[in-house]
Amino acid sequence: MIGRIFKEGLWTNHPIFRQLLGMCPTLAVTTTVLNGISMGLAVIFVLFFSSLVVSLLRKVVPHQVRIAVYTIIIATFVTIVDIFLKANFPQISKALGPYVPLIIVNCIILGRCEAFASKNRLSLALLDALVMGGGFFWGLVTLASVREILGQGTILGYKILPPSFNPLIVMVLPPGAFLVLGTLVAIMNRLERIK
Amino acid sequence: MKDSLKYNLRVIFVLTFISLICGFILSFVFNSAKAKIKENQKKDIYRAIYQIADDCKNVEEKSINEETIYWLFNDKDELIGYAYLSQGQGYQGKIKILFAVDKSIERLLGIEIIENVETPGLGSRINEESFKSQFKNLKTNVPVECVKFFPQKKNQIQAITSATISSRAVVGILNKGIQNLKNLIEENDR
Amino acid sequence: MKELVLIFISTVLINNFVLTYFLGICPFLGVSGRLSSAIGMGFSVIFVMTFASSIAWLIYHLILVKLNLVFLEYIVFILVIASLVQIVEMFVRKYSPSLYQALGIYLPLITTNCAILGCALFMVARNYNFLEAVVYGFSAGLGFTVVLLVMAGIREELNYCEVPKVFRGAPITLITAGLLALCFMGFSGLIRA
Amino acid sequence: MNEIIIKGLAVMGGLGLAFSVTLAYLSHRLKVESNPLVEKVLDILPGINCGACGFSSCRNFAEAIVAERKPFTCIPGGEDVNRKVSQLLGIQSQEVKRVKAVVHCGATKDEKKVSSFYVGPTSCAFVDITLGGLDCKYGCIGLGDCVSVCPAGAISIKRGKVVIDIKKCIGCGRCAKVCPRNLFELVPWQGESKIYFVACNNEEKVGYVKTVCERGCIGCGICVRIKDSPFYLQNNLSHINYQQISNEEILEEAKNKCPTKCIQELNA
Repeated sequence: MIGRIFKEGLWTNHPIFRQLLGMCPTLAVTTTVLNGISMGLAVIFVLFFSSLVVSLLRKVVPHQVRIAVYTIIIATFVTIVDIFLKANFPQISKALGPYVPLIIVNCIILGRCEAFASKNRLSLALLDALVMGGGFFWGLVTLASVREILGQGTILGYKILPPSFNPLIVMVLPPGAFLVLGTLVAIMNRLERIK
Repeated sequence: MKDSLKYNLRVIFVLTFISLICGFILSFVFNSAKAKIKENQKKDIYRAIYQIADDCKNVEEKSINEETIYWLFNDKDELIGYAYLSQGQGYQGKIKILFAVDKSIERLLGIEIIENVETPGLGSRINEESFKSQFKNLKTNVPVECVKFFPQKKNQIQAITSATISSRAVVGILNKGIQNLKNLIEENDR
Repeated sequence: MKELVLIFISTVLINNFVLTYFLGICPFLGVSGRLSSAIGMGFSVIFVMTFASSIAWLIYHLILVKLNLVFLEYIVFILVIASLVQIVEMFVRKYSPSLYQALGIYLPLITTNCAILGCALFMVARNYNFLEAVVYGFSAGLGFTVVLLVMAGIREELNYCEVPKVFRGAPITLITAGLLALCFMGFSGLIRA
Repeated sequence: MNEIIIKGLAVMGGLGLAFSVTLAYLSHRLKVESNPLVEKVLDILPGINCGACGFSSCRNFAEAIVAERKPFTCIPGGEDVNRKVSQLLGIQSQEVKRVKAVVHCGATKDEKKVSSFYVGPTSCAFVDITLGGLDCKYGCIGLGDCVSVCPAGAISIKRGKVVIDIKKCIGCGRCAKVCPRNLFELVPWQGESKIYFVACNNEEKVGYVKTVCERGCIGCGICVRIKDSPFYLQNNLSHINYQQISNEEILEEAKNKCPTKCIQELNA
């Protein structure tokens, strides 16, 4: 069971490349690697704690309002992250800007709460949250690295490509996000087929 | 029928209770972080002010009509100008600009970008010195203009290549801010 | 009036929610497979977005700002949206069963549509007044619908194309969306700031 | 307790209460009187909306049978579902014939001859009207229109040949509706482990058949001449009368005797 959770979360059922969940932060904040890392960490945090609470509350919440209750819980943790970033890491908070609140409607979190945390016992739900968050994290970092290297010739702000390299501006613009993600998903498909 | 009433009561109870708890936690967290957030924002603004006006040694805050204006003083405690935070819509989101003018509000001392979420590598280059320094010593009696190539008039600046929208937004926010500041100072003097 | 028209055009075409802000991508990828379901989803979104944006405006300005509780905005907005969607669903089901048949399955999906929350938050961040907020909500929904329909049309044709195997399904959809986003960037010169 | 916490509590509590009360009240007021019977019937039905019953969804079907109380058939559900629903509604249970789909073309892509290549939309319907892609004008084009409509995921294409998984097939007949060459037939099935079928649909004479396919039925009649054979010839093509099958061995024999090996079997 535990092995399966790891394999699914990090590869076969990868939240970004396989399930195509949580697209809006994925595409929007991956213009630079730093943004990708911070968004990934924020998502792991929120996912972990909302899974915790949802798993504890799973028998109490009436069916009819469960989505409302879950989103409220998620929103609370997101606001905490937001306040925390504003107070302690103002630079990151500025960069992530309006996308922090959108973690609330990140389908991964609601999806995992609904599909896994609300049906499984606490320890498994927490593990699943961490692994799914980890999968999301490496997806974000990969996407962000490709876009930053091709779009600006830098990684984490350090120049790594020679100055003669002419940055592909489109990569940091919205269309680039779609194109890179599409190609990455195709590469994942290809790797799957080799196996 | 009784069952459905009971169910409804449970719906009401759970939803209210959870909102209450969440409300409490959030208020608590916010309350404890409030001071720090304020301090951070203040630090940002002060750093920008000292960068723009290097002979400024002392800053006083004053609010007029619920808007904050920063009065800048030099080491002899003479008023050298004002700074003001203006914000507006950029290409992707909010841009916040801090600018300073001399005490007669005729000359711009400079601008600093406090906050922006423009595209990295393009719009975010409004944060670069080469763009910001163009605003130094511009006259404020006519609105600043933004042109794509080779500024010729005194009140023109050159936009960043392939980020015309962000550059224009900065200029627009600046002009609006100068107008605001003039009105506020006038009101204060009266 | 000029302001309203500007908001309308810029929200529908220039700052399209899906293609420039990446909001509402999940339903955009999910239901753009067939034109008929795209129409249903699109209209539900317009409907809910207009409502949500106006009610969120009222609550934000009449309660949160007055009491200095702006930091509660996320949680309040999400509460508004979740409840609103459920209320709308119940109303539609009661008073227009045929509309319910058409929209029914899409309504619950909307709660998790980030475009709605994004719309409420942007509307607040831009200091719109009430009328502007309503127009903004409506045009954001319309922009979403327009892109969704265009995409669904393309994807229906795409079914009959020879796509390399690894690109079938999601990848080709994403790349199509990328090209669509490039096209929509052409609109960005439409309004001079 | 300071001011912000109290205000925050009041606002959140107030809003939560307001919305939940509204929700609860409206859900009470706006309750749609749906017939509980329909829900019960819907629970029993397979819920795959296959459309074999002639209704667009299982819900429509359930509403119709609850309203009319007439005997009905739900093919994918089989006897079990039909008996349960009939009992629930107190109507005469009708005997359900369980059917499975077979394809009357069993040639792989190496066996089918192709003299003109087809380039264009990947859909059997298109190929059928352009006459390209396949020399045999009766045979399976193999682009999988049937695969995409199958609600049970029972159809796959292996080496250009349609393969049906009997275990998965629910007998809804969607594949038969979509196939432009009418290659599918729904044949009765009572739980046998094997279903035999003639894997050819070519009604031309032997000369033509031989030029387009190695696997085609040439109408030789060997299968028909076996004693008690359920096979019969029509338009140079062998068919099986599934009502007359007396014993599986005859079918096995016919399969082995067929010179072009176009009598094939599906294993359950």
